[in-house]
Amino acid sequence: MGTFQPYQQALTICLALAAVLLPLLAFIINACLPGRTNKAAGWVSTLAILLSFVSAIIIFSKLWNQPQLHWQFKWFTIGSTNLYAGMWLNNHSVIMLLLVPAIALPVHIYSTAYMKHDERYKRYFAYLSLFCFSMLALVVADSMITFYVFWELVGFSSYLLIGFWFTREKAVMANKKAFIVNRIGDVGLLIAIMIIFVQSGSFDLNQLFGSYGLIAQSQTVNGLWVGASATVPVFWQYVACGGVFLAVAAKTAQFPLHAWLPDAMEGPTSVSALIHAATMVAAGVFLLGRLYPLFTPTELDVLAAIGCFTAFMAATIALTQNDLKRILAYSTISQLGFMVTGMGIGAYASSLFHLVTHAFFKCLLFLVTGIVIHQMAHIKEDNNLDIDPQNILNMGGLRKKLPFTFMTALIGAAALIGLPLTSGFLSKDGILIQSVSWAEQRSFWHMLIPVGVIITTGLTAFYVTRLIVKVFFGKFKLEQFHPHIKYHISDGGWQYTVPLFMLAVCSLFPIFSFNPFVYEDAWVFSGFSTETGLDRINIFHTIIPVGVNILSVFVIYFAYSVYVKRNSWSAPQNSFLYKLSYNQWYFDAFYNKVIVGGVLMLSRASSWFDHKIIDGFIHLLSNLIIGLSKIAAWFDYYVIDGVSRLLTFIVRITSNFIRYFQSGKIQYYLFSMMAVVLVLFIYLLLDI
Amino acid sequence: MNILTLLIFIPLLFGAVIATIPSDWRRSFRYITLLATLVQLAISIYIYFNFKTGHDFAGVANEAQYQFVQKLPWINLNLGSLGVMQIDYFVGIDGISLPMLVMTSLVLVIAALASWEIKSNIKGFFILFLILDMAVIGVFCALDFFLFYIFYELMLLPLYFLIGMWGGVRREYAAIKFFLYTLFGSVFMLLVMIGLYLSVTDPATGNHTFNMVQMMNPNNYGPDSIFSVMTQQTLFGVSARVVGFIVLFVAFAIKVPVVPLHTWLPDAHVEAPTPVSIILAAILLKIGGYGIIRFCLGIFPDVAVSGAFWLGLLGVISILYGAFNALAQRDLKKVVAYSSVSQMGFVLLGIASQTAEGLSGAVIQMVSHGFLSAMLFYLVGVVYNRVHDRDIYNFRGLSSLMPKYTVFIMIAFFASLGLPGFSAFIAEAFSLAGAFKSPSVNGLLPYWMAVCGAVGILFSAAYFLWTLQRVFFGSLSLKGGEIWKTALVDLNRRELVALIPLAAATLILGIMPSLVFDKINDSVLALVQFLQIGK
Amino acid sequence: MNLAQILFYAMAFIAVASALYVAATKNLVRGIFMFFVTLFALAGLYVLALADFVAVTQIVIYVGGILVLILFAFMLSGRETLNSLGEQKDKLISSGKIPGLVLAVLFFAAMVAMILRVDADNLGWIKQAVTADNVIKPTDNSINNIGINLMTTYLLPFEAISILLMMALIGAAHISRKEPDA
Amino acid sequence: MISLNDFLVVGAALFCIGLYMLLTKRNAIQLLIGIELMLNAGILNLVAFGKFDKINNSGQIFALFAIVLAAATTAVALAIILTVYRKYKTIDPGRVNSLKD
Repeated sequence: MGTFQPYQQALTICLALAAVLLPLLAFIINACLPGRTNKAAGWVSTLAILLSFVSAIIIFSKLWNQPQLHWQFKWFTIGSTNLYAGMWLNNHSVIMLLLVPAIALPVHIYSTAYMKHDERYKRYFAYLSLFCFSMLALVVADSMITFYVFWELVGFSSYLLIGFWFTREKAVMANKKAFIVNRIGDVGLLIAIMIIFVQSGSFDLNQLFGSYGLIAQSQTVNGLWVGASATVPVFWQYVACGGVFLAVAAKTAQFPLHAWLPDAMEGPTSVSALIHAATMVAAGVFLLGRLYPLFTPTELDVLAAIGCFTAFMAATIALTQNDLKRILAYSTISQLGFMVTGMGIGAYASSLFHLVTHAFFKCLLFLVTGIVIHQMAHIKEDNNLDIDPQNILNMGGLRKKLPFTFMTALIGAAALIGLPLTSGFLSKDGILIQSVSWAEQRSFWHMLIPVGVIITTGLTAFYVTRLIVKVFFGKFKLEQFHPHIKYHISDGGWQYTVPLFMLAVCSLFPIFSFNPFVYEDAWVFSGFSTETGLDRINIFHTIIPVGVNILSVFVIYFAYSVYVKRNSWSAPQNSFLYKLSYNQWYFDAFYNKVIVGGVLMLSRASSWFDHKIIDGFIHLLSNLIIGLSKIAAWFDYYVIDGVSRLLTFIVRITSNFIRYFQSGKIQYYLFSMMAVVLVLFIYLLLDI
Repeated sequence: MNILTLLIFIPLLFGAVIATIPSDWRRSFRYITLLATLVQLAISIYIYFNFKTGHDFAGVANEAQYQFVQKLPWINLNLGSLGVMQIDYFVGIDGISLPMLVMTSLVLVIAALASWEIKSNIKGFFILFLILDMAVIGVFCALDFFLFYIFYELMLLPLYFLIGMWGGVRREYAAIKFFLYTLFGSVFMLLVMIGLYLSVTDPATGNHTFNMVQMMNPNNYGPDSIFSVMTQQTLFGVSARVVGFIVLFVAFAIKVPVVPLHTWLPDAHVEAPTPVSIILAAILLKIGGYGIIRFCLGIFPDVAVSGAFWLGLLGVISILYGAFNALAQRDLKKVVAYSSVSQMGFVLLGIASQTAEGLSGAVIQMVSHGFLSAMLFYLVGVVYNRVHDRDIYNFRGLSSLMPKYTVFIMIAFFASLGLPGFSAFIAEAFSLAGAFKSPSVNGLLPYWMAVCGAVGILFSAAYFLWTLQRVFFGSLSLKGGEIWKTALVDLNRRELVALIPLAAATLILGIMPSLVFDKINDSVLALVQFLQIGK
Repeated sequence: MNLAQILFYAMAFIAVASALYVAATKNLVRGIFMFFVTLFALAGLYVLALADFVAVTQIVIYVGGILVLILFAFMLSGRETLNSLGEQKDKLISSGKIPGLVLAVLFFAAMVAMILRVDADNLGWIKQAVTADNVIKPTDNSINNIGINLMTTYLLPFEAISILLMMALIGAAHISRKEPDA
Repeated sequence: MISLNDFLVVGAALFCIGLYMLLTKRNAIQLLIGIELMLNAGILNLVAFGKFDKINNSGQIFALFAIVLAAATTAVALAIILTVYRKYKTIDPGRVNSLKD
């Protein structure tokens, strides 16, 4: 093997490069392709992601649970600092490298059908490829700078895709909001990167956060954070963590920066499935995983609390929403909250495991949603109805019309609730069990987190059931409202069914573990063998899954009875809690009023300041100078010039007088001559 | 023939050609000017590739390390007891001037292309344009303070006329404001220049000298001279060197522009015709930054170190204040103008940090902003030329009408707001890196300054995205109705030719910043070292 | 008062009055003819001053030569002058002429004053001439004496005058010839 | 006996009338007449004083010279007037102002 290894490594690196760069190539090809709706674009992108997927599988098979591979080249030198770009392939990135194309491939296939009639078909795939490239590059990036580069590029491509239908006012507002909120996170991340760079003198993730990296070695002494390169006050360590947290909160839509994600549903549904459910939003969790050593225990507690709160809050909001995609968006926020909580409590592996499983089943649910919305939109167009195709109040009974879709939706929903035999059960269990055992070792208040998580699980079961029931069970409401409508809808062609099937399979347990009940057996979990300091306490492993699942089943039944049988308890629509939930806890209103309004007011104030004070001062100055110069001019004109003008006046008068005699008229000359003679005469007369 | 001299005076040559050609051949003027700028670009690229790097070619305070030097005695007056007045024609470049030179040459080509829109008094316009061209190149090359000052002043006059004669509605107001502001700066600079001249003696000849490189050496100052480093003379109770530094700084800060000396910029930009806007934003502003590095830091390193906090503070204020103002504007050109204020704040912040990262970041930010502001002003000019309106509220949904245009405006906007992959990102990131590094390396700037600078990036996203959403997206609706709809045609070939190089330049620099960093690193390191010694 | 005195005053009055008329009139033709009268009156005064020869010469040259010349010139430059004949509306003394009038009157006053002051009859050399009987008597025939004096005592001025006359004639002829289309 | 003063006064009167004409007239011919009047006034004085020089007859002879000169003057002046008229189509000396600076 000895001599063979470098060759093997080089091959792996080439494959990884190919996996990352193929979508970029597709983007470039698509950008250059002629025609707006060139159908070739879809296949170029799909082929690229397929090849990328294949290479990812090969890499995965080579590197999973193998020694990490770090490859880099010098990007540039600034001053005396060298900046490298490269790839850091360990379990962490390899699983993501596999996950991203695995999700993206079905979405690409799905999109070829879903976007078929769009007038900017080509551009859609170009953007999609750009996103895939950025996402893949993000997961393998080995330097904080390149990480940041792709961190922002995924945000940018998400911006492009949210606002894909840029003639819709709401879409454009949404993508602006998404980008700006993400920018807040980016700024936080940038600050964090810079502080870490100052403290440790490096941008290299492996060097910093690898095993026994620089950050792990740095200590806090006497309120100072001692690093390899410099010592900074420990306050700035908090700031760095805060920055990272902001970045995570922005990308994974955690409180308080979660508000952009529901709005981002204005983009095409396939985009929501890929970016806003499965991959990009998970990047925050991925970031947490990469920078894990940075956080101190206190900071992790805060993280857990915020994740838990987000999960709970989003779940309560999801209870009452009527927009199909918004429900799923809040569900995503809630599930991401789980992952962040997992990170916070040190359930690092479970958190990443949940990330992976969630990616599949949430993507599946979104694609299902996409089909449903598509069909509703067809009905709307065919019958010229003025309805919102995403409103679940118009749906119902679709299980007979879309049987295959219904089946896959059920699997997805089960996984989301965390019912046994699904992947969701495995990953969610991990977080639940570990949170309980984590809280047990700590104070009473820490118990709030597992309690919150369990309550949220119950709420999840409720809103998922509500969703499924409203969409697929009962009577088709639209038909009840508009009895005369005609429609014929179906699951759609293979471009729809194949992706759904792929994702549905991936949402079941066998893909991850042969034992459907013990999450520790899952290969993804065991791949992240971190010392969480949590011993396995068997009692929890029995009680909690059983208890939670009983709770879930009970809730499901309750919801089913409420929405299908309609036998009891209709939601009190005027209560405060309902309103709070329906209006999404008034976050948007608050942000619009306080933050956006504040910034706008500040900007107006500074503009006023600029215009009135600074320019005013300049004008005052210039007026002063003009005044002074006017006085000087007056003085000059009337006093200094006055003297000279008086002189010239006199001269002019005299000369005019004299000139009068020089008129060229001979008689005047004669006259003056004679006058002089006369004067002489008179003089003589008087003198003698 | 020295290649720098050639580079400087080629526009003048072409200007003379235009001056001798009869006015009837008006169409040829543009092509002659374009040819002049292209020749210049070719020369500057040649210089770029022949520029030697390495520790021995760092330049900064070492006269022997400058490259492409030409030094000719120019004015040599024997003043009897006052000694010999010695002014040299002394040009040369080091790593800091090189990127400016190349950037300027490229931007001038674009400005020449943008001059197609000029319809009246073409001959005068192009002659002034070429004089301006000569002056800006000269400013970046001059190593003799006197020569520098001549080029610096020579630059103002054509600009005044270019704004005042070919500008918009309030052009006279803007031109006079611009002229007074910059004149105010340069008049005091003249005093400092004379003071420096009387303080510094050339060790080789024993005469007073205007040689800038000699001025950087503290040993060359006479013991009782006003700016002497050893015997800190005072002026009105303040250290004379501090006064000198402040005066020079104000002169260049007006150019940069630094808040609160920036209000000429929005007016001048708004009123100036597109090519002049491009030159103003892309080149003139850089002269400010370049001057601060070369003069304020080079000649007064001690004051620069002790005053770094205030420089940084001004930089941060510029960043945030410019961004807030940009957010409140409704004139497209004003948005861009204030964004320039904001982005040039990063330059000042980077310079103030006095770290290798910060200074490199500042230099590349100047280059990057050169390309981007040229692009932005060109793009705004395109719409303005079509319908003579720039009010943000009068447009909506332009992207469905002008798709190519929207692509370029998106590139320009996102590049300006620091999207990675474009040059501005590298520039802003490393200006900030320098600012972050400063507290622990040299203790000049506090951390919060860097944090505030980083927040500026957020607001730049806000105003650009707001503009983008308001003007380009949404459903099409224009104030001018159908007339505008037919007037607003997409980019034509000439405009594409002008925009593509700029977009390419900013993209290439974003991906391969080494193109700049490799050339400037030695100079930047030498400068940092020089500052530490000077402290 | 004897006849000579009466004649003198009459002649003087005629001369002065006609001269005044010449000066006052706008009508050039009448002016010229009135000037004729003035010249005759002057010739009469010369006679009274006992200079018969001068009087005759006056009549011959002035009346026969100069006046005819003037008339001739008037005819040649006729159109303008004839046009101006029609413009007789002006007042006798227009404002433009007041300075000239004043000057002339003052001059006259000054001269009369001078004459009175000098009192020519009692000048030294006049008295000498009277006492030396160097005075022309009305009965004398002085023409003979003038001829002799002219050819002896005043020969040089006489020749000079003749040359001058010739020059004037040639010059006048030269000036007044038609220029060859220059 | 006619006193010398009488002659001188008449001469002075004629002289002043000539002077007046010379100053005010707008016609070259009238100016010429004015000049002639003044000359005649002078001649009158010469003649009047010439009475007291019986031997040399200086007064009368110079009076003769003056008459001849006047004739010459008139001839030249008229020639000039005609030329001026041809050139300027006027004989008003006020309008012939090429002498003006």
